[in-house]
Amino acid sequence: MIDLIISAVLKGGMYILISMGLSLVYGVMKIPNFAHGEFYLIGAYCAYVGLSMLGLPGIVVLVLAAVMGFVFGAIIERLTFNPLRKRSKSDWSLNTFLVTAGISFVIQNVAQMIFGAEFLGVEKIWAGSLNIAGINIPMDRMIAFVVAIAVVIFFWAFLKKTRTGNAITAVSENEEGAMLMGVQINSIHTLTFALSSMLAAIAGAALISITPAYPSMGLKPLYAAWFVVILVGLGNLEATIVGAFIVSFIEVFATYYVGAAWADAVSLSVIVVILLIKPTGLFGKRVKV
Amino acid sequence: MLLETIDVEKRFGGLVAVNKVSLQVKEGEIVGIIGPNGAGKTTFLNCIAGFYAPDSGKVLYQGKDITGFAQEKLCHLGISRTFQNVRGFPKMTALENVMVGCVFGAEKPQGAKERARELLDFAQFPLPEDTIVENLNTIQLKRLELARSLATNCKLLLLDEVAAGLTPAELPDFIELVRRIRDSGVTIICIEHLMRFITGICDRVAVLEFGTKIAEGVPQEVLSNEDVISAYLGKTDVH
Amino acid sequence: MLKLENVDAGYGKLGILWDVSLEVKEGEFVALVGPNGAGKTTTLRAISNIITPTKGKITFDGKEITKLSVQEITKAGLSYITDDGALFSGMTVQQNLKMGAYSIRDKVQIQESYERVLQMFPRLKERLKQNAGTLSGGERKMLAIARGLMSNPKAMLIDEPSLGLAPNIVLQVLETLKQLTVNGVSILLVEQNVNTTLKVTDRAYVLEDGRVVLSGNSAELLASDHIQKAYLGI
Amino acid sequence: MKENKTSKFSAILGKVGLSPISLVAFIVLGLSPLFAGNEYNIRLLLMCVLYGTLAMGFDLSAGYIGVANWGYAALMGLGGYTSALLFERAGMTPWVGMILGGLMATLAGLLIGLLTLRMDGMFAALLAWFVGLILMNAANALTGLTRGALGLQVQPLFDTPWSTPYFYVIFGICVLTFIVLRVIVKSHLGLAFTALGQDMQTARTTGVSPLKYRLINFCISCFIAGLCGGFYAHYIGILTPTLMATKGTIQILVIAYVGGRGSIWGPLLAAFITMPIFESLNSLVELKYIIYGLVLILVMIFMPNGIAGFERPVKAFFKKRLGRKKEAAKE
Amino acid sequence: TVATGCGGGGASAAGAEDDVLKIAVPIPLTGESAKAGKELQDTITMAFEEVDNKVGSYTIELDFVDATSDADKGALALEEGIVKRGDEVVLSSWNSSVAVAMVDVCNKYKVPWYFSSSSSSVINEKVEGKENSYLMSKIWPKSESLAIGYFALLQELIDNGEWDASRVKYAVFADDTDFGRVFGTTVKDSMPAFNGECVFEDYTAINVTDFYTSIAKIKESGADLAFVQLTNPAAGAAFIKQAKESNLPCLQTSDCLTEAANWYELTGDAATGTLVCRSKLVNDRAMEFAKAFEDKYGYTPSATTGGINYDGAKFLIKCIEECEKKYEKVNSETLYQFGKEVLQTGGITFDDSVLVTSYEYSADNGIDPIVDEDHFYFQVIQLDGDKEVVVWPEADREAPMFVPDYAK
Ligand SMILES: Nc1ncnc2c1ncn2[C@@H]1O[C@H](COP(=O)(O)OP(=O)(O)OP(=O)(O)O)[C@@H](O)[C@H]1O
Ligand SMILES: Nc1ncnc2c1ncn2[C@@H]1O[C@H](COP(=O)(O)OP(=O)(O)OP(=O)(O)O)[C@@H](O)[C@H]1O
Ligand SMILES: [Mg+2]
Ligand SMILES: [Mg+2]
Repeated sequence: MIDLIISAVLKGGMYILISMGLSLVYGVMKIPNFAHGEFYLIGAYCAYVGLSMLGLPGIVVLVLAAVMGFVFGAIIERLTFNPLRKRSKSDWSLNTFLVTAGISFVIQNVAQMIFGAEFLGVEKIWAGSLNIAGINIPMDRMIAFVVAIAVVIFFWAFLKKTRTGNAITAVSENEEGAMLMGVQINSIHTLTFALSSMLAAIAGAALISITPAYPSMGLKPLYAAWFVVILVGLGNLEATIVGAFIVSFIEVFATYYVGAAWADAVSLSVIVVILLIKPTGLFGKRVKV
Repeated sequence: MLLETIDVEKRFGGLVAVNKVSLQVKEGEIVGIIGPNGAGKTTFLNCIAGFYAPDSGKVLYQGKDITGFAQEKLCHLGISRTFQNVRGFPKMTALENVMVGCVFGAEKPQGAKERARELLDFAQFPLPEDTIVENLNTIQLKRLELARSLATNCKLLLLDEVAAGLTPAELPDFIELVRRIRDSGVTIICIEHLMRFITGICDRVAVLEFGTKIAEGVPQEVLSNEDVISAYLGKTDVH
Repeated sequence: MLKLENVDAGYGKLGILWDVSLEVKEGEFVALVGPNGAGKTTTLRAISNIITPTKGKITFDGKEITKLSVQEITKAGLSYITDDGALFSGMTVQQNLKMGAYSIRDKVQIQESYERVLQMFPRLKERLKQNAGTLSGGERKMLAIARGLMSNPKAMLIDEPSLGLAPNIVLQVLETLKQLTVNGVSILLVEQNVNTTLKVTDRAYVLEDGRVVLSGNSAELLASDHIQKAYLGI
Repeated sequence: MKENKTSKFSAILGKVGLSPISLVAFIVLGLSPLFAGNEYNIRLLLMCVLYGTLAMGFDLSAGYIGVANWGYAALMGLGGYTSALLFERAGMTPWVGMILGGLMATLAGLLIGLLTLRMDGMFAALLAWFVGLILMNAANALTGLTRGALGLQVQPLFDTPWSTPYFYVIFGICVLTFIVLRVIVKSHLGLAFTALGQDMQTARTTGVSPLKYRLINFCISCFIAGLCGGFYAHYIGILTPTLMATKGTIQILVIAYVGGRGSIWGPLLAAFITMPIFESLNSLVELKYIIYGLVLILVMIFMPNGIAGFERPVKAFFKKRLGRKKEAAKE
Repeated sequence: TVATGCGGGGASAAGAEDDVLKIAVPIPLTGESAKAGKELQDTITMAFEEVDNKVGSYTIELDFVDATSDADKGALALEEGIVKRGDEVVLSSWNSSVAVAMVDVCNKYKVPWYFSSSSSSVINEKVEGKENSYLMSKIWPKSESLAIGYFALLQELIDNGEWDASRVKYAVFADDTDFGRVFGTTVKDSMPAFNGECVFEDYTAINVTDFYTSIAKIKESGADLAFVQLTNPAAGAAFIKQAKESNLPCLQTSDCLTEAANWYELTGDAATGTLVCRSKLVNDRAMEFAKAFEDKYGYTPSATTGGINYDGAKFLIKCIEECEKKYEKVNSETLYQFGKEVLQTGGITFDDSVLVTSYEYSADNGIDPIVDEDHFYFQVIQLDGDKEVVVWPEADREAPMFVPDYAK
């Protein structure tokens, strides 16, 4: 039992990292990002190149992946959503969804062109393992978890405590209002998307020893992130932390008690049932008329 | 008695937004609700209109308990409302907006178009019927919203600050419109901060402060009530 | 302080404003009145460049701002309080106020304005931790005005501040604004409440169908035939 | 006099949801196998009609009540499996099986509708996706029934391997779908759908029950998915759960969006434009998907209203021209 | 009818260009199986380049058709090749469900299909017992027949006293794919011979890489043997590493692992002791192939993707030569006849294989090659450090199998 719990907690840490970015981009920019998994992919390829080809130390690789995720995110935002926003804002969520689907196609297939359809991974980043309550936890997973939590705390403090962080939240609430307060909307959008990509890329890099890099690797984390985000309510950032753990626990226990073959169906059904009882998501807000 | 609320209460966390408010509305009346900002007027209206379920108390309509009914059901029973910040179906034409009310509110699909046209006329909607609603200004939207509400064949109409934003010159016209609506057999409860509107049209007013009803009666009397003046009107009447 | 010269503006191909010229001098309290749909809001939007004028020139504080972005105009010291408030519904009252001072970096100054606006609207003080989206209509209006004041603007554009406010508050708000102008802030006020507005402001413009049809001293305008008939219904 | 006649004709056509242009288009399409040149082209046309029909069904939800049903491919698969299993287990003829497949998908639609009735569009879309994933997982895991990933052999509809008879079946389905959907969206039902899609809150206070109309909408839309799924199964001859994967939905969604939401005809037309172009890029391999992705991005940025977005300007243009001509004639 | 009038391009156009033979190769060049597709493309290209794309008096033109992983897309793409480019024979393939849809296309145009490498039994069901099927043969037998090595090996271990005959609790854990499901059934069909008791059976979605929970469950079940079959090497490697971390005390199999050329990079020593039922490229002929391939394309071919399809291509070349000798003409028609009369009756065999002893078909065995130690079999390999050691069959054995400490 204790090993299951540890397993779920470790998994939950990663889910926070991935779903936080997704939730942020939806909350601030109202973009249902279908390409979020592709930034996870970028992180993983960076880690592979850094560790395996350049022989860089683990921590440098994580930073490298974060930077690459950020830069790619920023460039993509500037090239796609920025012009789209200038041209038309009607049906925004639906239109941007398709744009992200396009981005996903492009990144996946470019990755395949460059790296081939190989599975590129490393055995481990950090040697050794930790023994907690009689359970062996390899260093990699432990560090990945610690990194996830640290990044999330940092990110959290950034959003809540800094001027720019507040501006991001403000833009998500009312763009015109934020503009009138002197917030550079475009930069905030770019920053938001870049940060979100960065979080996903860090996750991808931190997990390279568990999931090797390959072109269609983004799908699984994308799904997981969406489950979390929907469960807690769209664009509700605080709650993604709780949601990530709920989803990881549901998954682990569904796999344990029902079996891997039915794991998806069971965990999704549980989420659906929760949503039935609380249609706006666990922590969804209702705005006044 | 068309509508009766008995000790309706609504809390948000620790805040009691509506505190045991009882109100009786007779058929054909226009009842005004006034009170300082944040007194709980909108919340009270929301409790009647089914947007919130009251935490305690009852809402009776035509003697029937309708507490916590869904909005669409209340609409079919004949209760219609407008929103404090005006809403509509932005991508549809004005006529279609009203037709939705005819077809689904009144459940009379036949001749919906003709009836919708009549109502647009009745509400003196000033633009062509095929105008897309997105670009209307406030007063046009308000007229449209009234037409849509009427299209549902309502017996009770809840108005949340419909006259806000009108110039004093535009007001008489609007008051006239509301009066005509009443004359067509619709009972009205309205929230308003414009005293000219309240005195000009209401048969009775109720005053809320901090969620509690502090006065009720014919407008002239209530408005000269000392408590009401100090809590709400201030020294000079600005309107 | 603020000057519009022959400005045309509209939405897409649809023209709304035609050849609008007006001026607000330093410390002046100027009203812009007109019937519904005349283009008052559009004028304010054009000044703050939320919509870009198709013709004409706007200067503020001696600089041309016609081509500046919304943010730059705000930073230059022009604060625009929209009719719907443009509040951050999911943020608390306190956070909203803090965002109002976004363009100011001086912590002390922010704290000062913060205390000042709370004193102005005690109601908000009671609601500091409540989400703006759940405020009542009037409370929202107060928050919008308070937030607009947080940036210590040189000039303010205010759209229908009295809308939805209780009568006693209306007067209080207008008096507060008057006080601000005395302290040197220029205000361009859009109001439906013509009677009261013209009583407190210095000068006024009357906008009809997107054109300025009358302008002058407020007291004189209030007495004019046109205003009496068309706006006061007397 | 003559003008009168033509307008009367248009009016009758309008009653069945057709316009002169769409009538001609359908006649041309119906005759197309005669001059398609080769079997491959017929097959390609058939796929266009199939996906065009699916895209129309998708558009009924996405374009009107604002719920992009992300589980659409899964519902298509559900229809396919139902029909295939009914034949295998109960000997039910595929002709009836296809319709029962449609009804099965309708049932699933009912469930999704019930689940999502009070939620806004995005939420409902995602919940539909979840239901789709559950269905796909079930198809995978219920090996005793569906044979899971192994794949289920399906009885073909006709004895012949040639595509033409199949083409006419799906063509019939397509025309019927088009007519029914056009009639629906022009009717009061369409009004309710649009109202719900634009502002659910106002719609409710105006008496539109989200429950009832979302259910109706979902049921119709899902029926089309199920029916097409049944056809697909009996045409291709094999079913695997991968048919139900999200990428299938995206394919339909892309066609529907490129066509333009809320028009019905746009998505149908888009199938005939996008699919052949995409097929012709087959030899480019990965590059094909990169191009695909880029095109998708560009289309959404530069014509976010899709093909149907051109309707208004084009109509306005012709109106102007006609008006001018008439004036000239008068003078 | 209209349909036949405008169709049939493939078969009838054949006579026109006598000296060119176009071969359609429907493989997944995009999508999830693109990696396999790429390797198939390279090996097949290489096989034909080795004969300068000339067989007998024919110039060969290869037409690689992107079958992706979708039945409808694959069938449409193949049809395009046959109708528009006049492909006269089909070689190879990948996903079984796509192959099923493509069989109909071949039948329709009477284009024979040689050496499909779709393994699962749906494809056998589709054609066997049907007259006039144009799927002539598969290069992969049904995967049911392939796991024989494991059981032979287990028997051997028991006989040698290296394995306690009472330790027969086993777990089955595989992908929820055709491959995985068939594998599970095979194990469950074979283990009763050892009085085996299945204590755990589960199937997982294909892109999962977190197996801690399932491993915990296997551990609790008390299994001695874990039959694992995860097609995605990412998953296979993840399982091995996680099993090691969790100290799973089982002898494990993992069929996918050597498909990833860099498996040691992925798993490190964690895989030591694991058994893999896949042939390795061991003999001289195979080494020669592997070397040539690596020189040309810069990566190591995997035995059962590249190697086996290289064999298929070579065998096809042999068939075309023989066909020309026998019928003087090579086209869809003669190749079909050749397949029916010669190939399927065992009239031709191929033993220049890089992988197996020989490919031979027989009327009894349908379209599958004959599986036994003289014909087609997969070796069992045991991983040891970064080495792959053949431990079965005896004839190829490089070293005896060892039972790793953790499984004792
Ligand atoms: N969802 C909510 N959560 C918390 N507090 C709320 C919520 N809705 C309303 N309130 C509070 O309840 C009080 C009553 O609000 P209500 O909107 O009913 O006032 P009102 O009388 O309509 O005022 P106004 O005239 O300004 O519109 C207000 O102080 C408001 O802040
Ligand atoms: N976003 C928009 N797109 C197109 N037209 C608009 C838009 N916003 C406003 N209009 C139109 O511009 C005209 C002027 O509107 P504006 O809001 O400036 O009037 P106003 O004088 O502020 O009126 P009110 O007193 O109702 O606020 C109106 O006819 C309105 O319909
Ligand atoms: Mg209110
Ligand atoms: Mg305005």
